[in-house]
Amino acid sequence: MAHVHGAAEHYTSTGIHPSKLLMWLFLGSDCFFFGSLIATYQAYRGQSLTGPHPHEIFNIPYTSISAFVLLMSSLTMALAVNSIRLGNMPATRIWLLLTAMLGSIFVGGQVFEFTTFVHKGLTLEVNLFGTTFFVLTGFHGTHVTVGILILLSLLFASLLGRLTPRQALTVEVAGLYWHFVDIVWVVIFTVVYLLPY
Amino acid sequence: MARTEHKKKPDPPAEVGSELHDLTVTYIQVAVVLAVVTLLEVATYYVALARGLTISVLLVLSAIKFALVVLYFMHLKFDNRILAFVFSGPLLMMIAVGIAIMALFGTLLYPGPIW
Amino acid sequence: MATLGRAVGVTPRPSFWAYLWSWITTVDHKRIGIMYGVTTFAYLIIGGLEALLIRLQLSRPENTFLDPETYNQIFTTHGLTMIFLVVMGFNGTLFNLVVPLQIGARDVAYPRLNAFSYWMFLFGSLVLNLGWLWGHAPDVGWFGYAPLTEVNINPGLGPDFYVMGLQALGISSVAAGLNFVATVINHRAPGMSLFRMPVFTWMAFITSFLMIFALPVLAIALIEVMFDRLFGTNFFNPAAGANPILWQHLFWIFGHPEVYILVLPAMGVISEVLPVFSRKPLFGYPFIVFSGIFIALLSYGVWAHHMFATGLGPVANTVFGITTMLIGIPTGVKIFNWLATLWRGELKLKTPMLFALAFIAVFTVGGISGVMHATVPSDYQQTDTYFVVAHFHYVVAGIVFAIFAGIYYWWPKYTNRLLDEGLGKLHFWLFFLGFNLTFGPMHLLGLWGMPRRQYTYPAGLGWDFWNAFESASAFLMALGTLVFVINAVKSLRSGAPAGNDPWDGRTLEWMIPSPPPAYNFAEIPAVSHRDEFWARKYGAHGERAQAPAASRRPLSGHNPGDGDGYASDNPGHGDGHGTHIHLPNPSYYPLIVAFGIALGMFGAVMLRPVEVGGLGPLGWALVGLGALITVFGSYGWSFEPAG
Amino acid sequence: MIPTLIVAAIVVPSVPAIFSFAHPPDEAGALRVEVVGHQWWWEFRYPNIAPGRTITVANDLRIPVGRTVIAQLTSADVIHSFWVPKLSGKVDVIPGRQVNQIWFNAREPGEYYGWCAEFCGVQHAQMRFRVTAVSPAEFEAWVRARLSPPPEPKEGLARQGFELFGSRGCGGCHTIEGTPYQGKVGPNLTNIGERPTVGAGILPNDPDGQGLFRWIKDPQAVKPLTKMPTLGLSDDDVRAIVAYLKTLR
Repeated sequence: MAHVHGAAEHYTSTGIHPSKLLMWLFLGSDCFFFGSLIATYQAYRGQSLTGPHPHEIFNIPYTSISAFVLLMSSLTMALAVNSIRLGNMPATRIWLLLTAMLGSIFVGGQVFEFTTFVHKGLTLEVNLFGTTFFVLTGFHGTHVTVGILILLSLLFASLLGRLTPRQALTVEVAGLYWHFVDIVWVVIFTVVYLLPY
Repeated sequence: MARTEHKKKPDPPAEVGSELHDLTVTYIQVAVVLAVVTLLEVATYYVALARGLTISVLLVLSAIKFALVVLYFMHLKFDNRILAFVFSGPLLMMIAVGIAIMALFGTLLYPGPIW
Repeated sequence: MATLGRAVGVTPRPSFWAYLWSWITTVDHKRIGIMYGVTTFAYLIIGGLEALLIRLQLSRPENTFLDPETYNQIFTTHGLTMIFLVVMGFNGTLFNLVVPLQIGARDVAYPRLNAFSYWMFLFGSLVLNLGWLWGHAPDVGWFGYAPLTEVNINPGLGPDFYVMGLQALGISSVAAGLNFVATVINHRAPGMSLFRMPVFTWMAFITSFLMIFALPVLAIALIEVMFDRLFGTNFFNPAAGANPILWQHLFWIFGHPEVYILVLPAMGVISEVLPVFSRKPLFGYPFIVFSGIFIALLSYGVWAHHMFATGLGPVANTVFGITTMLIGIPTGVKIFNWLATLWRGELKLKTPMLFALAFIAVFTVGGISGVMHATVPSDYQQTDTYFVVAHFHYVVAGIVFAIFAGIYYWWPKYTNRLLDEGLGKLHFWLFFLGFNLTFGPMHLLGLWGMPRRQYTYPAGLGWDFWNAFESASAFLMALGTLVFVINAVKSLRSGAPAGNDPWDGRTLEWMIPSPPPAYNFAEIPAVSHRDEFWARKYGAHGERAQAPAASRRPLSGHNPGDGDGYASDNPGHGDGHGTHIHLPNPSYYPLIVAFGIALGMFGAVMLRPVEVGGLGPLGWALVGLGALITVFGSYGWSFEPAG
Repeated sequence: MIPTLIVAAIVVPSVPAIFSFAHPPDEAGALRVEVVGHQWWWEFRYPNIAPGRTITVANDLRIPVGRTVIAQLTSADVIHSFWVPKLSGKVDVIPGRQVNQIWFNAREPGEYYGWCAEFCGVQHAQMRFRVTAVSPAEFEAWVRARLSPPPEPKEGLARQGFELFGSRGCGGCHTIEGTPYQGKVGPNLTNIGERPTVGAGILPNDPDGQGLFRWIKDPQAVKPLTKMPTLGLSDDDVRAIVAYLKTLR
């Protein structure tokens, strides 16, 4: 239901466009979603009885690069929103494409990272760390993939000419979702990877 | 839940065509700051300071990144304050609940449950 | 359905299918509200029957009326049905039927999202109850404590239906919450500042916030159980060092805001009914609103009072004991304000008023018994006994009283028919007596140490008489509900015509004709007072109704005959002077997306191995199909012209 | 204002009470006991009651009067809750690493009713136990009796029962100290003869063995879906086993 359509402009008693309000509310509720996942991870931090422990598994340089990639995709997303507001459609399409590509690089990197972890013996079932880690990062990855789908459908819509500067708000709302997914990764990256065990 | 008490001045109308100023420069500056902070974070990871210090530095850095993205990229700084309440309210509440869970499970920065 | 539809002014179509299609694709908040109401009432009957079965099994010691497995399934589904499907269902009903009218809006902010919420609610309730067909309805208690839902302890399909059903209902509630917050923030009539809104809308507003922010925590807890059962993770697997108490924490972080989601709308109904029937403005409006906000904020800080006995240690117990006490204060403030509203009011004891007064009485008793086990030392004895069962039934049945008050109060607005007062009073007294005789003695049973959720109990402990007594009086409640059904059917067929304003109401919804036309307000009213309609009728400071009832035809709104109303649901040309109003197009995509998600959820249940009743790997086909339908529906939905 | 005052009046005295509940007054001289919750019966252990020796019993906790008893609570499967209404509040019995502690002190001798207070599955209703408080002297005698395992019957019905206990597979699940039967699945039956109840506190263990007979004959009828199967033994087989179990005192 995060799909927003360019609703016709109609009377609102506070002037905020309902789609933007809805997205911010949805992000607030997603805060609780990821908040409780991170709380579960924190509750079980360092309490795995057996199996590979975080310091044996993590490859910090690799993950910081993928974090950097996601951060930059936030930049390209912001530029996309900026250019559609200025009415420059070709630039918008380029930035949207770039954001989608950076996003898929991030997700691809995640999948690769997970396969190396599995080879190192960290699976979903092996211990508490594996369970909480994979579910947390897995759900974040799913959110990023849904974000990429939204971006591609926006791109597709603009190619069909159905996305005009008049619907700048739709891209901005999609941008809100994308930035939110990025800052969730900012928090996960710090809490899961960087904080000492 | 966060609620406003008084009526807001209406939000600036949709930007198309009205405030035609280009934010590219600010966005790039923000991105550069974000990149630098990320590098700092990874550096702190490698410089093994005292446990408490590392944790606080890392948390502060990630909070900076969080705030930067929310305020600038997500345009919250210039938008109606209702939106700010609607997002920051649950965020703070979740942080409080998260800290409570960690305290109850004893993993709040020191090992061993408190019960 | 048809009689209800005709009474609501829906002109019957030549073919039944076109008529049905108009209900399936409706995005009008009024018809969605009616569908919510009908579904919820069906589940009230089912939940009630389950309650009677439980009482029958407990009527005699060592009873073998139900075997333990069936008993566990029945008390679990009784809990789930009553909380998630009946009370939250009635919230959905009253929100849809009342909030847009009270704030002077044409419809909710997102009509199709509103339809999606209803269909997700319907399909979620089906997934939750499908267990009965597979022989394994959820049997882990309505809060399903952790290791009990682990796959090695409970291999049946019950917990899977529990997890997937609640996920779907969670999605429906979050969608409804988002929709109503956007509606209340953005679609208020001009001039209606936040402090001129009727209190029911305030409570709906706060409840929507609570719904949006509480349900994701439940979603996470359920995802963790699902992963534990389907993919062998060890979130709650003690062997891997996990602590099953984590489920209790996550569940009750959702759980307590959830019970305030249930009670706040009921408080809203009371704050609407009392002023109208004592012909006095609500006493202390800001107090009631702020105590509602305070309750909502604090509800996230009290969850561990359900867990005093799990050994959280004296520190945590004290903290949560105190916060639980604190949350009692705003409730106390509300009750004192209601009493002050009644003070020196010209009380007209019509049925809605009777139910409202019963709510105050019953809810206060429930509140006091609640405070009793907020003190930790006494909770060590009282938790998990019938005392707690008595406490929450007093509080929850208080809500049912408020719901019936809401039904009797708003029924004329939507059916242009008055519910018969005589039958109404019979229904009230039957229900009131039956309720108190059933749950009153339960306090005693609890204090005498009868543990909770036991399918039988030994004879000779002094409990036999009271259990039999309760079981008998439970039938009085059932009788009362039956009387209501008769009353409703009679009123639909031949009730006295109600007109626009049968109770001399105070809020906007009584200004428009009943049943309200598709476009609600011919022109959106400008609001300048808190009780706008009352101010228009008797002047801003008209405490009492000086002007005789006859001369108070405020608006030119004529009392339309049966013909007016929805006429056709297509946009552009409503009836009468609603010609220029633009109504959103009906759309079937909400139904498709809801069906897709529900099918995916059902597929996830079917992932369980074949010998347990699942389909094993074949389940992935269902999950994939569900996902495909959802994606197709979502794209259709977003690219559909908004009309 | 008024509700605030009421709440303050309630909260103030309750806080010190919470802390007083946490730790028993005479922690040093307390009798330490371990309680393990199983799905639908209770196991009680007296760890090193005598140097290097641990007594294991089931469904009947024997304690000396007037002496504080501290019980460490763990569970083998799901969350139960140890509750003896007359002695103390309830504390949950949690599987995994969290070991809860409860303490109580029986003032007068007698038999106290005990419940499982947290929903733990199909037979949660019939998972009861008894706490028998006896004078300290009797308790010492009971401990000494438990330390020496009951003699193996030589002849008569009890002997026949002893052999049937092995041949019918009862030994596979149950342990009787001093005999080859060391099954760990079901409760320890070493002192079954003197326990007040059978089947986790639901049937009276009367002198002439009616309760035992009914339980061994068809446990599924008494407690449907309990883990003990109905072996379909003939009446005299069951009578022999009952006779043997009666000798275990």
